[in-house]
Amino acid sequence: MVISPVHYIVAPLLAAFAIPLLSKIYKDAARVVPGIVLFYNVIISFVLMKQVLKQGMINEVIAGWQPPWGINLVLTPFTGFLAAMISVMGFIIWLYGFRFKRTLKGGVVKYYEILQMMMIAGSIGVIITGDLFNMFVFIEIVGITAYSLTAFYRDRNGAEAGFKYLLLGSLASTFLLLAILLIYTQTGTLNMAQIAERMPEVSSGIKITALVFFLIALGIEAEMFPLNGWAPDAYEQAPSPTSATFAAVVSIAGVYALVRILFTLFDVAGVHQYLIVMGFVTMLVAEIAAVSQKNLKRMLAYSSIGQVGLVLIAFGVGSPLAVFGALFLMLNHAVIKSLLFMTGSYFIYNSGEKRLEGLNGMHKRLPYVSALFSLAAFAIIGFPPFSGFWSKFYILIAASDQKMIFLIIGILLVTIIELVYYLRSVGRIYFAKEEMQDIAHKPSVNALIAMSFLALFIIIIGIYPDIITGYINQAAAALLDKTHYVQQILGSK
Amino acid sequence: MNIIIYISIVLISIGSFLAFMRFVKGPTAADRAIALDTLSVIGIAGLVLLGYLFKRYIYIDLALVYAVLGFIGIIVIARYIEKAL
Amino acid sequence: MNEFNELFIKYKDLITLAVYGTAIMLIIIGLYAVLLKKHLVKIVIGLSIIDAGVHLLFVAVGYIQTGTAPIFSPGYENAADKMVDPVPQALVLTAIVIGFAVTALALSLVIRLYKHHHTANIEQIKSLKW
Amino acid sequence: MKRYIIFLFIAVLGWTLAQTFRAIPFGADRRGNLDQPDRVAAFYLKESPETLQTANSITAIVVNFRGFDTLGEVTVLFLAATGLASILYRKEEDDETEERITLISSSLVRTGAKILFPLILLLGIYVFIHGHLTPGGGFQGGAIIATGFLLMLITYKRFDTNHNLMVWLESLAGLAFVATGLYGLFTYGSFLQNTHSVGTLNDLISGGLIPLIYIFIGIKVGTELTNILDILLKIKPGKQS
Amino acid sequence: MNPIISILLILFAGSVLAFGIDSINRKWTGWIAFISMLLAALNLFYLAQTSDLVFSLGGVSLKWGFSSLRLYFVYIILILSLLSFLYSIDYMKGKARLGYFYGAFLLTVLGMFGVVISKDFVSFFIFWEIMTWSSFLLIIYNAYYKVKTQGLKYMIFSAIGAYAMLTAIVFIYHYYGTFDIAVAIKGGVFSFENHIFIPLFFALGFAIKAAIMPFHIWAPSAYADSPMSFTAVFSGAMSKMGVFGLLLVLATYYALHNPDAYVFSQILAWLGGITAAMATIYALIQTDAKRLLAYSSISQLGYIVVALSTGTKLGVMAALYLAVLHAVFKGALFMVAGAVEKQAGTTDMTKISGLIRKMPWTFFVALVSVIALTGIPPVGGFVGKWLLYEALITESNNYFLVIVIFFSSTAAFLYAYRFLFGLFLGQEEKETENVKEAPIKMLIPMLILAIVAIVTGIMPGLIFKPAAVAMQEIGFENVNWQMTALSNVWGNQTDLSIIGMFIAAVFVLIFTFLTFKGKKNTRFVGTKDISSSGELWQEGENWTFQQDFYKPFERAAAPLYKYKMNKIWEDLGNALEAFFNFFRRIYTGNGQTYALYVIGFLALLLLFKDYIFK
Amino acid sequence: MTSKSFSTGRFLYTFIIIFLIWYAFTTSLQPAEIIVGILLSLIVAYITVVNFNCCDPVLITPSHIIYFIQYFFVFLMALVKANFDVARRVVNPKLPINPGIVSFETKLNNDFAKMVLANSITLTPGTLTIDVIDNRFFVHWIDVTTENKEEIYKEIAEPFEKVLLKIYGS
Amino acid sequence: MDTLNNILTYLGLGFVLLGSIFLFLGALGIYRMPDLYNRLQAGTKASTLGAMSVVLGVGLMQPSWMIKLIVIILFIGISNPLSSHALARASYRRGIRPFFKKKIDAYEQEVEREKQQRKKNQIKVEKVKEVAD
Ligand code: NA
Ligand code: NA
Repeated sequence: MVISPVHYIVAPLLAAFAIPLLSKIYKDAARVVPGIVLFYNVIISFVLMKQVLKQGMINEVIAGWQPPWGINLVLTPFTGFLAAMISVMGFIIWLYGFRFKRTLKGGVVKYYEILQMMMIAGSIGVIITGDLFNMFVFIEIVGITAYSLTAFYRDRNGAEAGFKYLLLGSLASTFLLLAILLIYTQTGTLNMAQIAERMPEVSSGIKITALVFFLIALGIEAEMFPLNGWAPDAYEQAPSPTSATFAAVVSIAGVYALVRILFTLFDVAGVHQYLIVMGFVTMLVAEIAAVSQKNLKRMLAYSSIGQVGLVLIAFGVGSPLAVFGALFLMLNHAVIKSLLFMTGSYFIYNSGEKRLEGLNGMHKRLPYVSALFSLAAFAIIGFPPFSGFWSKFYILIAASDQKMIFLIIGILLVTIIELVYYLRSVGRIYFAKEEMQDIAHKPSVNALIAMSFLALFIIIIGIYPDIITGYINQAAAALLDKTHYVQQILGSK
Repeated sequence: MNIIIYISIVLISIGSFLAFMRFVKGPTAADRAIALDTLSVIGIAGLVLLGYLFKRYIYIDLALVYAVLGFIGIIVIARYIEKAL
Repeated sequence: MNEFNELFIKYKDLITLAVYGTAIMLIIIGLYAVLLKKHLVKIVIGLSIIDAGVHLLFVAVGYIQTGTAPIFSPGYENAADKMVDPVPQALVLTAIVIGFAVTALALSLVIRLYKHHHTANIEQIKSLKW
Repeated sequence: MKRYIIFLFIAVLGWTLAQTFRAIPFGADRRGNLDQPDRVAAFYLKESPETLQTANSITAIVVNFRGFDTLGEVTVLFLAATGLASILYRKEEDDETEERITLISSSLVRTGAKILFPLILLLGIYVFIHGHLTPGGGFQGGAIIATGFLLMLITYKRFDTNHNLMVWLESLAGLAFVATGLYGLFTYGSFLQNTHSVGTLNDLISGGLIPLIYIFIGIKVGTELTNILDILLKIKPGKQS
Repeated sequence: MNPIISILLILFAGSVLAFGIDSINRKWTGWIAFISMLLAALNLFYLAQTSDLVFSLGGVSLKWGFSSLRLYFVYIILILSLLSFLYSIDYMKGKARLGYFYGAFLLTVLGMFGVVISKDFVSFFIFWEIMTWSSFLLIIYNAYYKVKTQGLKYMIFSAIGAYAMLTAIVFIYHYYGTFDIAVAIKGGVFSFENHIFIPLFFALGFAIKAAIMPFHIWAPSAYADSPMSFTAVFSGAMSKMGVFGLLLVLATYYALHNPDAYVFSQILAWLGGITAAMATIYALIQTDAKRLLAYSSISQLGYIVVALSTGTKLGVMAALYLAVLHAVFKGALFMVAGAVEKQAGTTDMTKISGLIRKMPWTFFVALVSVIALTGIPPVGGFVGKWLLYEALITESNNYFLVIVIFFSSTAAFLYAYRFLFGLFLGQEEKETENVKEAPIKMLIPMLILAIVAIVTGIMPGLIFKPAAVAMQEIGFENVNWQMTALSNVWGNQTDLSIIGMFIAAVFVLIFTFLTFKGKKNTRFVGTKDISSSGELWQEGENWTFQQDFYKPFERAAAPLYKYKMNKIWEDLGNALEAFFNFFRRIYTGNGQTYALYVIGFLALLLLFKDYIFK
Repeated sequence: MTSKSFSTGRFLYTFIIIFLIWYAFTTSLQPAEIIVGILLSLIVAYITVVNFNCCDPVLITPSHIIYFIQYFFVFLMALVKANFDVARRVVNPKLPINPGIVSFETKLNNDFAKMVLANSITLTPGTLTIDVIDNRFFVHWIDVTTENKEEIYKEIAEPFEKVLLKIYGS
Repeated sequence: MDTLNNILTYLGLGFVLLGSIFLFLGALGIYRMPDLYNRLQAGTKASTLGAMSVVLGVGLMQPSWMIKLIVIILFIGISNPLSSHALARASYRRGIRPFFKKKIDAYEQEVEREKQQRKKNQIKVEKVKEVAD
């Protein structure tokens, strides 16, 4: 059996459709099967990545119609890298949550697992599809699952968060559809490579209107200010593995969609400045909101938005090194923020307190988790020798190449805000007065493995980033080389 | 010969406009539902007529589906008005 | 059929205005509801109306003058040149289903919210803020 | 004040849309060259009757050319049903199982519904089986089937949709859809690729795998929508959770 | 193995081990840490003949290695740390989170060591940051309860400094295409005509680490509230990282004698002078010995900066000499404070006194260190100060600074005396009846430091030797030195021992006179026994001598105390926080408002789309 | 309720009717269509046979067919009359009206028959079936001329019911 | 054959015209009638007949479509009066009373009685709940 990118989608789909049946036969099918599927995705990620790096690109056609006539799945070093990253993160998050979900009653686990798995599959779909409308469909898959998962817990305010998410998500799909429509009328195609090829012929009025619609729609998905009202609520209310998934998977897919469309489809001036400005505003506002948060998960949520802002800035700077930094940051963000949500969840679980007070003195009850949280906090601030340092470093270097000294200073000043609240939390964990002395809910083995894996990644990449920089470099190059992308896909026409 | 069809279409159009006006005016949900009901019946007739005009049999299928959906829609609305959903 | 063609050419602007105008008006009305109505259900209805407007735009854009449905049914086997663009229609079919799915989900959330907050007024449902 | 600002915003959007669509004339032919297709529309109009022998070119697009979208769309619906169930599921302790004080529906409508129900089911099936010949299709057919069930559900409060059977049908239909895709992948090397023996245009047996897939979609959509309706109707708003 | 690698590995492994072992057996934690530190320090014997390590990391070429200047600082770091770790074993006994403490401590040492051996800016920054955050972990070790924000203050200032540096580093790479420090300096990165912000930003980073005013806000409580064994290293060695950095930056100035740089070094010199003076004034009014020492430490760093910025041979030598001496006596003093704290339970000078009988050895160390601090011969501090005066007077003709420095030296005598008197002399208190001498493991490092202070005072050449070699590296050739003398600009030898002997003799006379004169009139009464006045003593009306040690001076300097830089920074922080708190209300919680943001933003983009996207 | 148990006869009957509808949908005699139609009709018949009770097999006799036709004409006459009546009213709304809701009892027992009667009433002049509870019909009458139950029955229902009774019995 | 066709066509056209007039009148009735029940009265009848007539007319003009059109006619015949009835019933139960010159309302008691019955059931349910708590 030849492994091809469509497996990324088909395997989870088969599982999703089969789980309702399987769980009639085997009670725990809903918990186990997604793990198998997600692990399968991890394996094919590596197989495919190897292939991609050898061949330069995998272009899989669906239903036998060559692009631009049919839908195609494209695995470049860029999309392959992101897909692999999401797969790995998806599996780790599953592993983390494997036992956690025992606390959920009966049949609900089934829903949760299906949605969670499909959210990851949908995000991969967003990334690997080469077709604009198909991307919309996958964005909707991610959206639907995300709304549902946000509202998953009924004793919280999940429904409220879910509704806000849905409200903005629906506006996003509206404008996405409008943009796709405008593009379709002008180019007569939905294949992104061909659109890219034909874009120069499109009149600038329609092009820019479409661009604005794209920016709004994908800005909502990518959590760009002021379109991100949904994000803090959703991150806060979702079950913790899902919050981690939002940070590690969904926001990555959102940023990908934005970047893919801006970099491949449009050749409009001003986009880069727009990204820099909006990215910076996003980061600034998010960190400002985060620093005065009283609620742990909400704080982490704002922090996530801030990170995405920085990613957008990096993409806005646009040089190969900047894109490299952006990708590296995406990876780091995925890993570190997941770890923060995972560990944070145990603090909440143990203290029964969603506010920051819940962290107080946690090092006594959960020494290992506390250390991991602190590690992740340091890493996300960008302290060396943790992985987070390198991404920030590269972005700054890239910005300096464009002589953007104020941007650099701005980023670093915002980092100081970030530093304040993360270090405050670490201080709380180790030194604030602890009140409760009852038995600790220690993390289960699977969760420990998942979290330790992430921590190990943070340290190893921090100390020796060269393990990963080669891949990221190729990924960045693949994103920026538009002509190659177009030629590779349409060449076989 | 087609002139009669056109006259019919005009009549139907005016009719649907009137029904639409009732839909806008209300005043109660039931009034709007009646207007919708009438519109859907007019729609069935209109679809069949258009099918004849364009000589396309496929419109008949549409009319049939439209009839079913319109009817069930009204029943649902009725149940809603009754506060029985 | 020629009469139609003539009619279409004669009133082209008017027809354009009617079709696009309706679609854009639907979007505007829907947005109005989304932004100003306080009742959750009305907001959801607003979203559906926006959807309807967008879908209408899709279908309208695919239309060609005096075109017919792109179905090669008996008698129309070779009438490709008279057929409207099938692509927007196919796309809109997908979009409609997705829109339906989202609406269903939205309504379920509204039900949850109503049970939780005992109100459907969006201004009173903001326990998550800042 | 706020109201006027909103009006202004919406007006800007409306105005821009109007300006933009003025440049996209209504009724203009944008399908491209029908003989040597340069745009997808022309390509589909050419290939759908020729290569796929599918009368309804929209169906050809939905099920074959862009079948992957449709798989996604089916998935969206499936996920919406799942999400709905997860949001509105009834815990045992919720105790909404008490004797529901329902308003009994009109006896006339009940009689009518009984008679119309098979007719509507049949119509739905007809619509999706002829999806490649008529304007119908899996989604439309499925929706009609679901409305049939809706009619029964709202007129007979205790109407049982046979949830178990629904789950089986839904899952199997979904699996069959994916399996058909995989058949293409393993046989011809491309997911969802159509078979070579596609039949004769406008026959029931035409379009190769298209009708088969549309049957799966029809069943899946029908059962899913029914499920959604079932869940929504059995939840009574107004009680505290 | 290359000693650099082995030191780094040992320190890192020790850190992890100490952290892990703590949950198994708390008794071993300190020993494990000490042994790792010892193993690391043993590598000092191999350092001199080490070749550079060059390797690539993350696409950046890194270079680690030694030079005479680096070795000079490595010795300070490793030896002081080693002593401190030995001291810690008993000092930290019975405290919580030992693994945390030792783990972070070893990482801090690792960071300092790394900073010094880095020959490229990237590793320099990396180790700088490791040093900063690991020391942060130690600062909050005690401070979190008292003042939650103290640790943060340190971190915020450090981050500002570090990020200023990072900005500069990034631009060095942009303009000069290299991260190599030597190459960059040769290329003139720190010359002041090309890109002024590069040296400026670097200097900011180092000035913050050296707690130069007005960036010193973090320092008093960071020094005073950390565990004393750490503060000894913190104040003694880590603040020298700022000195080390400033040396790198100023090396360009030294080499080029760039006239533009004159302004820069003048500013630096004045900041240093003000720091020296102001910190001394603040030190005077402290009632807590630890805080007194903290301010003293800030003030001493001020001297060093002044010395550095003279840019003359004598000045730089003074700085290097003072750097060692400061590490020695301030390390010893903080250890003394730690010993007192450990044994007596407090370092509040109004609560304890007369410990001289209980802790004689500790008193001896304190005495020697105070003598060094105030610059009284024959102990080392005198040499440093003399060199500094000579540099200021003879080489840079900056008489006003001389006055400032002279004033603060004199005032330093006052607070040093208060420290001695407050803790060790005077009437014994009831509270301290059961106090015993510090354990031997604490005494040994203190005594070693005291001896070093004396030896280097008598034979400053011990320090002149490596310092002279180090100075060659930054452009000062031919520094002639003898065991007790150093050549000044005119080539004359200043024989420090003769001058020292003379001054020492004078001081001994005065001290003896004062002591005996004081003894005659002393009536032994409990410090709080004021029943004779016929009034009931009330809290808050403490008129004891200890409380108002320098009351008249305080009154005189009242306007100076009113002006609190701390408050300005705090107000700024509060204003920012208030603004943030207000600003985040844009997330109103109303979904409709969010939708409105979307549409409003859309409308704005649509309106200005042609301007934004040309 | 009249839901009856499964019987082969009923099943066959239902199957035939459903297949006829299928044929009406497809109007095609292609073997594929027929085969598929038969299969589907079997399935749908199987699903719905329990509920499908409009017309029991026993009802199909020649006389019944005649009655059906008779009913059709009676209904058609009433319908045409009704529509002219409505037309009159719409054009001239000043027409004296006296609306009210009246009730009468039917002799019909069959649900389907009751529905046919109700629909017929709804489609005839000035009357609208509002509800049927057991045997009692409630009719909105646009011009109430009498409140006597017998007369109401005569006025509104009798022409239809006479025929229906012949088909369905009481 | 042609004549038959012609006759059928003209007949069909007649039906179509008649039907559309009825549809128009029905809609007019909907628009003009003063209250809900009268609108129902006006709307249902005219529009049902109108639609049936138009469909029949097309069937006559296009005999090959006739079979399916008959299905439509039958469906309209069953469904339309039912939906009118359902709307009327629902509105009445919702509390919308018809316009009366002189109140003749045999249905009111019935609805009231049912309401009382429901209330009684509700109380019963609540009582059961109390015990359960
Ligand atoms: Na969405
Ligand atoms: Na939508």
